[in-house]
Amino acid sequence: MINKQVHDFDSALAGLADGATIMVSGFGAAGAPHDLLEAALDRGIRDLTIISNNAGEGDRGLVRLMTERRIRKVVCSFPNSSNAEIVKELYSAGKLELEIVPQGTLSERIRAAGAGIGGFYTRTSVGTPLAEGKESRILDGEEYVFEKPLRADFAFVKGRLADRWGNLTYNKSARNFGPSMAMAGDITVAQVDEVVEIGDIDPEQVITPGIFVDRVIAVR
Amino acid sequence: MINKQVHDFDSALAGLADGATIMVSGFGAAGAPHDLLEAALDRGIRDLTIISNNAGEGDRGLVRLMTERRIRKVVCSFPNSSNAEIVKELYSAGKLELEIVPQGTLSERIRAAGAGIGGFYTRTSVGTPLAEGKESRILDGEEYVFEKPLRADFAFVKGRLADRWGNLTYNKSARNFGPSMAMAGDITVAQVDEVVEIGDIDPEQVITPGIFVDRVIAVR
Amino acid sequence: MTGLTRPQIAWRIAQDIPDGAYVNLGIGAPELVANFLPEDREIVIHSENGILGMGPTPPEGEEDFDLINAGKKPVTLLPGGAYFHHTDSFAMIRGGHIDFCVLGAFQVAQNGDLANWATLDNSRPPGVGGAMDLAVGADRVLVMTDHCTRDGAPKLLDRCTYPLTGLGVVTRVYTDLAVIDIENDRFVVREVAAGIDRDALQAATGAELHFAEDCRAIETAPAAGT
Amino acid sequence: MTGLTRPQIAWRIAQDIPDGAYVNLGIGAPELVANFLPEDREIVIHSENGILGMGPTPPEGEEDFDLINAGKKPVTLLPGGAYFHHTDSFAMIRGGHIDFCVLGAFQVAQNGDLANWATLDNSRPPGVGGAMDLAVGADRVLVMTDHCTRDGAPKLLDRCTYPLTGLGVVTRVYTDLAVIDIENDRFVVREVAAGIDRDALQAATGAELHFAEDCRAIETAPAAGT
Repeated sequence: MINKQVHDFDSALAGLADGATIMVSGFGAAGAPHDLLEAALDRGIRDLTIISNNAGEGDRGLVRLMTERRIRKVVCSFPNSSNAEIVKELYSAGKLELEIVPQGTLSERIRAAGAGIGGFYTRTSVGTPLAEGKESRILDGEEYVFEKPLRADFAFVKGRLADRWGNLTYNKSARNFGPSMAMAGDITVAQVDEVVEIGDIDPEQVITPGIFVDRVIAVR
Repeated sequence: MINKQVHDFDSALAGLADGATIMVSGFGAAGAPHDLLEAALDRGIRDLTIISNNAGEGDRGLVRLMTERRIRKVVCSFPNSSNAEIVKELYSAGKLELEIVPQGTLSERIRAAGAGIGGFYTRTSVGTPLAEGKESRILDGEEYVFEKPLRADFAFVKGRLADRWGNLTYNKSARNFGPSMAMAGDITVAQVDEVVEIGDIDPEQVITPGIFVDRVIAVR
Repeated sequence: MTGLTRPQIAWRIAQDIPDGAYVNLGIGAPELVANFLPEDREIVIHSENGILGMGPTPPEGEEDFDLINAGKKPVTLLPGGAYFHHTDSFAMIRGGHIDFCVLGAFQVAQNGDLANWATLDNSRPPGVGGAMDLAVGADRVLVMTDHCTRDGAPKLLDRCTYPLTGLGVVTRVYTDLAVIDIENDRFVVREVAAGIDRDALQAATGAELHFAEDCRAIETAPAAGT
Repeated sequence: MTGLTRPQIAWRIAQDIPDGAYVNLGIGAPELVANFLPEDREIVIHSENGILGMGPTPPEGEEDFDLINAGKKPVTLLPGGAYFHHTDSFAMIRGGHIDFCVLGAFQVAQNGDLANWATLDNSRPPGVGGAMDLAVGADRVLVMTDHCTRDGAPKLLDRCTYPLTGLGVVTRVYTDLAVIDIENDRFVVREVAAGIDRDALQAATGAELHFAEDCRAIETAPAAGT
């Protein structure tokens, strides 16, 4: 029998080790799996590489890990946040490595890892500092930049509903990076509002099919 | 006001000319927009390049266009069908050009065109005749083949519900190529079972957002 | 030199968005454009975090923090709207499906180059967000900006000195002083704010201006400007 | 030489699919494997046309021709199943998310090369379908095939002569005569059908066979084989 639901954070995070690369869903606070991040914090995990659109916002999740100096590097599109000065502080002090990736390229690179794409060409960032050091190529008369897939040891995503097969739905714009990150984590852990019976999620409405999800934990 | 619904096939096919490239959704008969294809047939359109998973099946749609010699070339993964000997006949007689593309590569190339990707690397077809003449590249120690996007003048897709903004849902496995093709046609025309009022489709359940759809026609 | 207020610029931009357009409005001042879209047009607003058909700010107390815009402020969804994931959302942008985007700018060059994500100040971490994707992906890239910086330095230049967002992408610039098209690597002034003379406008600009033959005053809404 | 029936081969393959596995079954004979999956295991069947959790053939009269398998035959969906579009479906395959696929073969080589989509006969148009995607994408590629062609020619060879589907991808071959692993570019025989002797098996094979130390008889189900 398949039962991906776990009932405690030790099970949800089994195998997570210092130095891991973690994808973290969310756009600002919407869709951010704060509880999984804080469980990692509580377990003393450190030296993390985080792949996330933002580098933290508010006072939960990534910001707490950042404050506790558990994060070595962040791959993101937009690290600044009006209410998370810690990113700026650590960056200015040279205590945080940042890799800035255009938002669409970030998302596409994550999807590429999940879809078995070895790399792709995009027009985004052509001629800008973010294309420096990257291969460029003329295709059909237009210049493109080569981008590589972005995978992770763990993907932490936040859904609305799940079932024991790991099927997920999301809530409104909190969907954001969840579906692509779920594809790209070696181990994908979903924090959801509620775990429902198998068959309760309409098969037409499954957004992330369970094949991409390894563990599900309900957090209220 | 946005109203993508049209009420006759002349409006649905406006601008379709001889020599056009048309993407045709469907996997076998499921999701095949037979009525749009037959409307093109009735209007005398010829010399078509068809991008479709199959080259026709049964006795409707593509098979009728094929029988009437309106199709010059088919880009597909699987041209054979137990009940459409016409493909074999024309091919054997040198009267039909075929480009065989692995199914996943076909779908990914279509998506790439819709998503602004200039090309991508896949492991599919490495070392096979279908990779002949294509650039190959070692990435992270594995060999990949370079594939280019695949666009079309028109995309014909078949949905279940639509609204006047062009939002679409699909029915079960008839979804197949519809969502990716809708992104890759210069003009995307959806044949649907029913056009409903704006707002009647749950925004969480829209599979193809209207931005990808130009015209909608209800066919019962 | 007093030109248009930000709401007036936003109103002016809104007049250029046709019925049926798909539009992405950048974070900050460009968001104001949504308030002035003509009521007889149906315009679909795209938000890169996975929304089409974005509606206005909800009444206080009815905010849903899972329904936010790219600026992370609560919004609503119009009937006909849809949610989708981030990669699909950027496929819309990068695949050329967005008709217009309105972006802010640090600098715009006469060749259409845009600089709007980083300055030469390295003390703050740079953040690019979706700006580079929008710059290359949207059919038309409209810039909404003050004509000069707070210090009075021109923002419209012969070439950008800040790190670029996109090359040759801007099609039209709306400032507090003028509406300026970019055509053949030149700034072509279409409209000038009331009370601004051409010499003053040129003095406030870091590149040569070309005045269209039919150059006229920028229209403002009777009720806007507050 | 009479070996296993197709249902017996299918039953044998089914025993190797563990609880919780995601499996894609190729068109034709491999579809039979679904009939023999042990009832105490929950195995999720993927169909490349956009289905996870595919269930058995529906009762006559209850077919829905919008719910078909890769062979275009009506199927059903189990509770927990999901629909998705083709590109997502192949992302599952190509992205390495499918644990097992079972494919038919024209030829398999001792180095794991697979030929199952085209012959040297050019009168029929070739069709590849999803075979090349499955060959490179699935974690383990199992082949289900007769040991020899109808004409008695061996299908397990030192190298394939037909156009390839994938290079070095096959991990295990199940035939009517034997269960054979591919290890270090060699055919290693794990199990042999009852009544087949090693010399006869070698004679029916176009490459050198290596017999595992614990090589034994292929197990068959008491009730299978009809």
